Amino acid sequence: MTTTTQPAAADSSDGGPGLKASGLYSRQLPTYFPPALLVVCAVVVSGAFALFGSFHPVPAAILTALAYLVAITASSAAVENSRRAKDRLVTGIVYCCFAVAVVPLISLLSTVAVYGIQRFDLYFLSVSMNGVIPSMDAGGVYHAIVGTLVITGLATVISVPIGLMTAVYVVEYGRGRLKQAITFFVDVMTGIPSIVAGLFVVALWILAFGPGQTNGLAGAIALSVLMIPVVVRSSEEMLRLVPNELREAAYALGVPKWLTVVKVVLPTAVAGLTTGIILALARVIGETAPLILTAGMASTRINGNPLEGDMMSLPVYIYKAVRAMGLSGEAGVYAEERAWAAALTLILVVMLLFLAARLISRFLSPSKG
Amino acid sequence: MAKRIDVSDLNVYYGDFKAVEDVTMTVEPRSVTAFIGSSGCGKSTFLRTLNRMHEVTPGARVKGKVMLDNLDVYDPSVDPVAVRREIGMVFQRANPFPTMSIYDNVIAGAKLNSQRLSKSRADEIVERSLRDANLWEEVKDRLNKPGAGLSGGQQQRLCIARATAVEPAVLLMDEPCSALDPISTLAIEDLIAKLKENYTIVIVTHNMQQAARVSDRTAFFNLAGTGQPGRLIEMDDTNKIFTKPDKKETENYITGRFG
Amino acid sequence: MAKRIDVSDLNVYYGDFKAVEDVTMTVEPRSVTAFIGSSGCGKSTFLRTLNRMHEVTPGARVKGKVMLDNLDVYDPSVDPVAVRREIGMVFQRANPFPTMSIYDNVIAGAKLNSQRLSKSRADEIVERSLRDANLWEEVKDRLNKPGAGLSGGQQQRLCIARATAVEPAVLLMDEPCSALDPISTLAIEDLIAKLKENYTIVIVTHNMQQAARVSDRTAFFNLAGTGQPGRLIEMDDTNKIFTKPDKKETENYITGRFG
Amino acid sequence: VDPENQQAAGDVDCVDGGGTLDGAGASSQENAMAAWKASWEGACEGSVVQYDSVGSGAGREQFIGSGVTFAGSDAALDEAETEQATERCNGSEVVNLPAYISPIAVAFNLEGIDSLNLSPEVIAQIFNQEIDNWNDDAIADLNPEADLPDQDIVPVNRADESGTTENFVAYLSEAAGDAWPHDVSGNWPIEPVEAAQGSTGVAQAVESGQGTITYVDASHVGELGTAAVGGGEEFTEYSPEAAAAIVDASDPREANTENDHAINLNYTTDEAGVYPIVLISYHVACMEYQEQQNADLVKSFLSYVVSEEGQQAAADEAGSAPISQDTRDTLLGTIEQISAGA
Amino acid sequence: MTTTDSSETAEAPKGKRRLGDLVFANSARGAGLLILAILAGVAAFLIVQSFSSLTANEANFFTSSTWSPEGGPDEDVRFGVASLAFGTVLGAAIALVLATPIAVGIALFIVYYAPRRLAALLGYLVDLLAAIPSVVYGLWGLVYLVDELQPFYRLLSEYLGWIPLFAGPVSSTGRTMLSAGIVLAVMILPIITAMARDVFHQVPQTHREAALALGATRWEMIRTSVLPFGRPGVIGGAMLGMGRALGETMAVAMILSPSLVISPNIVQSGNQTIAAHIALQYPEATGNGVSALIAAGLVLFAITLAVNMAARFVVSRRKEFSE
Ligand SMILES: Nc1ncnc2c1ncn2[C@@H]1O[C@H](COP(=O)(O)OP(=O)(O)OP(=O)(O)O)[C@@H](O)[C@H]1O
Ligand SMILES: Nc1ncnc2c1ncn2[C@@H]1O[C@H](COP(=O)(O)OP(=O)(O)OP(=O)(O)O)[C@@H](O)[C@H]1O
Ligand SMILES: [Mg+2]
Ligand SMILES: [Mg+2]
Ligand SMILES: O=P([O-])([O-])[O-]
Repeated sequence: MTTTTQPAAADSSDGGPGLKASGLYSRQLPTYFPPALLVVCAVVVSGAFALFGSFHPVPAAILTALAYLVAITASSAAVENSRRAKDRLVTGIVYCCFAVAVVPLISLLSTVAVYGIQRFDLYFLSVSMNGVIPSMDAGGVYHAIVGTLVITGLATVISVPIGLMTAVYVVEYGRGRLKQAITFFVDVMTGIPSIVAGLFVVALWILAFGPGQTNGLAGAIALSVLMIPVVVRSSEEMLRLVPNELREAAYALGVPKWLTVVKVVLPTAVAGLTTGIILALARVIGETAPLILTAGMASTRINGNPLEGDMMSLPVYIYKAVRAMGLSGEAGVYAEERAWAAALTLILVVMLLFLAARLISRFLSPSKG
Repeated sequence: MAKRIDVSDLNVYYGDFKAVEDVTMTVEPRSVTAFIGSSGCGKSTFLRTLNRMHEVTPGARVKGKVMLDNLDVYDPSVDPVAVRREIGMVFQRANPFPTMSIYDNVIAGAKLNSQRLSKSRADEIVERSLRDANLWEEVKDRLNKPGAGLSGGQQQRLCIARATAVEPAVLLMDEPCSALDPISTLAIEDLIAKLKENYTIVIVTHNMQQAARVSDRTAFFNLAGTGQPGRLIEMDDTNKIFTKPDKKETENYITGRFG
Repeated sequence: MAKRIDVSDLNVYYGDFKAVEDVTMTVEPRSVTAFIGSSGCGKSTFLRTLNRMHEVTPGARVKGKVMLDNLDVYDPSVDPVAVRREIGMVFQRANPFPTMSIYDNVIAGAKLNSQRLSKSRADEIVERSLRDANLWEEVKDRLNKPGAGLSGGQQQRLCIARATAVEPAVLLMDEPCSALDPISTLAIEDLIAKLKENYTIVIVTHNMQQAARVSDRTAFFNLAGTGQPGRLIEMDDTNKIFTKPDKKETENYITGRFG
Repeated sequence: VDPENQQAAGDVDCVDGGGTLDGAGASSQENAMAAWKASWEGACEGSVVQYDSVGSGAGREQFIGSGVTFAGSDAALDEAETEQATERCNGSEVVNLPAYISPIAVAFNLEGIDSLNLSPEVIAQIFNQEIDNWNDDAIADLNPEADLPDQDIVPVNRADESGTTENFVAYLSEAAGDAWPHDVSGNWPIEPVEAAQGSTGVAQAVESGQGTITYVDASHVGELGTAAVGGGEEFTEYSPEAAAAIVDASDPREANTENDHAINLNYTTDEAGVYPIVLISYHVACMEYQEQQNADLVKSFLSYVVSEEGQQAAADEAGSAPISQDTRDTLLGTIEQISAGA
Repeated sequence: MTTTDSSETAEAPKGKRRLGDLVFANSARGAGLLILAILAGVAAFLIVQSFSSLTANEANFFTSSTWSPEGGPDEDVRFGVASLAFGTVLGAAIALVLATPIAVGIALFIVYYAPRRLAALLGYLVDLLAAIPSVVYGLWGLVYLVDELQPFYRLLSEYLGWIPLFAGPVSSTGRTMLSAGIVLAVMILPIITAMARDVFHQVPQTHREAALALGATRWEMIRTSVLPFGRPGVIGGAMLGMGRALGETMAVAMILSPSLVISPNIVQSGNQTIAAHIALQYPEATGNGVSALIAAGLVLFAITLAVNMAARFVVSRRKEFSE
């Protein structure tokens, strides 16, 4: 083994604290350097923009980020070494990704919160739109909350067993072509456009009950078509994570396969399964198009019966409000307020559902950790 | 309760690959039989065929006969689940059920099968099995804590307790000590010595000293060559194998200066 | 190229839990130092602090000093990346990069250090490292096959080759043979004997015989009690430790009839 | 608007015991329908009307398939549809009742300009992308007073198939002659410059763009500038009265049966004070229903819709033009006759 | 345990167990088959319903871009999906190109860069964002985003106009395919991020430590052990996201100023996606109109299928090396 290892060579070239370091002491940028550099970049870029008289936050931010990335890479390459420089560059990029993504997301959430809060109160949550005409400063979302809970609840009740059992089949039982076919077609099913799912159920309903028969159940079935593949996919991943050793441990105790699945595999995976179900729920709870087609958009009163007539849901409620938003005068203003407030309501409902799911999952896996 | 195992002309395949060839042997009841041999020669594979665990591996097949006393283990009318109840297994890596408490882990064999067990009977089984496994003293105060919170050696002993709680006739152990420190190893060896009073025990080990210490009979497996199936080279009383084996191959392996 | 390691008053914490207490020791260059001790006494933890790998574990902290020759490993201006390049590590479970071929696995570290590695130089490094690791003959015809396709022992040797390919000054090995059969173990012990001509080697093992066979010096760790931190009980020439250790504790541990 | 006012639904003929009346169709009526629904349901306890504003086409289809009891449609049922619907109506007559008239405004966003005079030809050329600058002579000649900017014209049209488009295009092809050589349908006939979904969408697009112009249901005009439309010297701003006037100036459709009141709009009328660009949305119903309850509910609801109160409520809410007394009388005459038969 | 005892335990419980296993295994298989049945149902529905318009169609369904499927007394039934298919793929491609790298970046940030608490919070936020209805995304895009983007498009066109994508003239309202693509990207970002985050979490500690022990920097560790391991999962997530982007209806319908042309220019209004087209046309469609829309739905379905197959192909090609 020679003394001229690569790191030593790299080090001596930048003339650091000498050979004694043999690559260990490398000159490093102080920890305050990156943030300071960022501030400098921001100031310089904004200054330049101001000079040319066209300051706009977005391009300024983009240029600042670019300038920062170039500067940090260059200074790191000069002071440290090329590998650190690359590391710093990637760190910068990762933070940028975060910023790039979080900014619109936060903007979205805060927009919803700020606009939504104007009409969001107990009254709004506790009344329906029954008897409310567009220009009235009245009405609320209660019926839509009920509808959303009933429809997505039904969809969950339909999809979770089917999806979970399919995942169990694929992971635990599946062999050969049928398994391949199912995994492949589940993938395909994830791509069914929501509107096509809606049209499909409408056709089904026309076959069964004649035209114009919209109700909550139809909506729930349309949502199930969208939800099932997501449940299957995520559950599949989670079941695969359960180590085989545990299955073998159960088999070795003379436990039949199905009990092994029910009592060992599923409980072990329960946290992951919950995440999957939450994602699936998230996928459908905001669906609009299929619900308009299947559950209708006429309902203004509270209807908790999924078999009986139109059922309003929060996304459709928002959609309707958005459509009325362009009305001149107060009607448009109220519609816009309702749209945002309902959006806020939906987000809060989702948050509560997520929380509940987490709690249930924690309850189901008591002795973990 | 201990039973004899008779294996005749057993061949094991993974798909088209023959992993073990023509093994014929008898495992005596109330004794410890050790399997030794180099890596990849099919010890684990062979061991798993004894309680039909190989069926869990996709593509694994068996040709030959395994008799448990008078019962043909591979008879189509025999339920593999019942076979595994009779022939328990302990794995190389401890695998307690992470979602269960220590108590539930021990009683898992009954519980997972939805057997109704009175509380007192269950308590009794748990205590006896844990005592057998030399773990009772260490865990009796935290039976309701998760099993995954134990140290490696404790987990391994917990798995042994779990296996003995269902009172199998035979206990198969695949390198149960390879991840353990000497003290835990010692505890498990003591346990094996004690268990053999009631069980038929088969143990796979890489540790020659261990084989010499714990086993009554030793089977030496080896590969016929790379890519070829493993075979049983020689099986005899442990003393004989470690002092004057019949085959040159065995002697070469045994007298390596390792341990 | 081999270097000395001086540890003084080292304490390691996981969050609030102190895992290792007050260790002071010197690891000599061009020699093999073995760490022995019961499970959970902090051998792995201590080993990982030597090349700052503990920093990877969230919550792990260190108090004390580690000198590599004249260099303070924990000096704020020292780059942990550079430290790890100087002090390589081999883990208990072989961990080749699953997405890379055997060749790429070996050259992975060297590639990081010098982006522009000529093909011939790379070939040279790969061959030398694999020969050092006693694996060349077995894999030279399938260097482009995935590393995960090798047997356990081969994978472990592949990882050793990968570690030596970057030519570190020190090589830390955490129970490198615990999953291996005697033949592979022998191969790795031979390898260690050979490597110590150029490297400083530290090896954690549960196998007393192995410690006795391969090491020049042995350090014995033990727990002060359950829930208490591990400590270095005694460190001395291997001969001395295994024949007449100073401490009663050491003797108790050594003379267990296990191995 | 004060909620209390809505209860002032005059004398509504309610159905004893109430019931649910299902309707579906044109989205143009959505807001008017909300007003009608609120008042009618308020006046008649136990009566419910469910109007799914799924679109005229879907509404007609559901009506034909017996999914709903009445439909709202921006176009009268054509021959084939009428034939199919007859079956659904117990073999009785199917009627189109023009009870919702809404002016279509030509709205634009030009700084400092609230109103412009535009002739049909100029409107056609603008939307045909032939006149592409606001200071074009053709516009300037019609508006000597206005200070027209040198700015590109961005015409915005509906991206969805719509009754508004159909009526607007029908107007252009009648009134603008050769300047608008395209077929009439609910889809915009040429490649758009800008397009948006729904009345709200186009209004929004016009508001957010510059130099934009569109045609939109008058209730969505908001702050935008609007065109006074006409030929020669006479230009008429849209207003409910001016819009309603065109219905009276038009002739019934030739294919109409006795009780059917579909209209052929006369866009080229010379009469003064007529705003010619309107959308007429029909209520489509049967003269005879199978069930008595349905017949009663339809009768009750539609009577309210065409009543003075009903029309005023729609005008307040959706900016529609109340129908004239003549029209009301005709329609009521028909609605009276709706009945149930075996 | 006596011999008789044992033969009893070997035989007796057999029937009972087999029943449990049989029921469970078959209901699992049944669920799988049900999925196939649903899918077959959807496919059959699409094919049957699109049949009448496709046979009446006088134009080439695949190459034409006109849309007058209802015909008339003296008018042919003519419609084709060329521009719609192009727009659909274009929109989803923009979304994917923008979202995937950023999602990987965020996932890396959450798993390897952010402080733990922040990371947990971010993970939760990301899940939450996956649930925001597309109408709200559409609303936000319409009310807020397009106005913000429009000046930026001007710059883009001014400086990068030589690229056909940005050639201009720039839409004066900002309601362009790029805007739609950006909103779609924001919509699918949470999905891809969630999947990527999960797989990155699962990269075995040993692989990461292997890289670090060789003296890899954080980025080098990610490059050598995290990204290769996570690749199939990220691709899977991207496909889920792509599926959603391809099928997204409301947001596109609200934001895009569509036209049925094939134009590579994404800062100009124009192009249209299949899903949005269906949403815009369906309410007023009758007869062949509906049938033609469903035929378009069939094409969308086929595109999704093709994309998924392509993804599987990419993932499986390197299977040999993925543990
Ligand atoms: N699931 C499997 N599919 C295909 N081949 C397998 C499988 N499991 C093991 N093998 C092969 O069968 C042979 C025997 O493997 P086995 O695990 O029985 O060896 P072993 O003697 O237990 O080795 P070790 O001492 O390393 O545990 C080996 O060549 C191995 O590669
Ligand atoms: N990541 C961690 N977080 C908290 N505690 C830890 C962590 N890793 C190890 N410990 C604790 O630190 C102590 C020392 O563990 P370590 O793994 O160093 O033991 P060891 O001597 O290597 O044991 P073995 O021989 O079983 O490998 C143990 O009590 C262990 O539970
Ligand atoms: Mg084995
Ligand atoms: Mg350790
Ligand atoms: O009322 P519209 O048909 O124009 O939406």
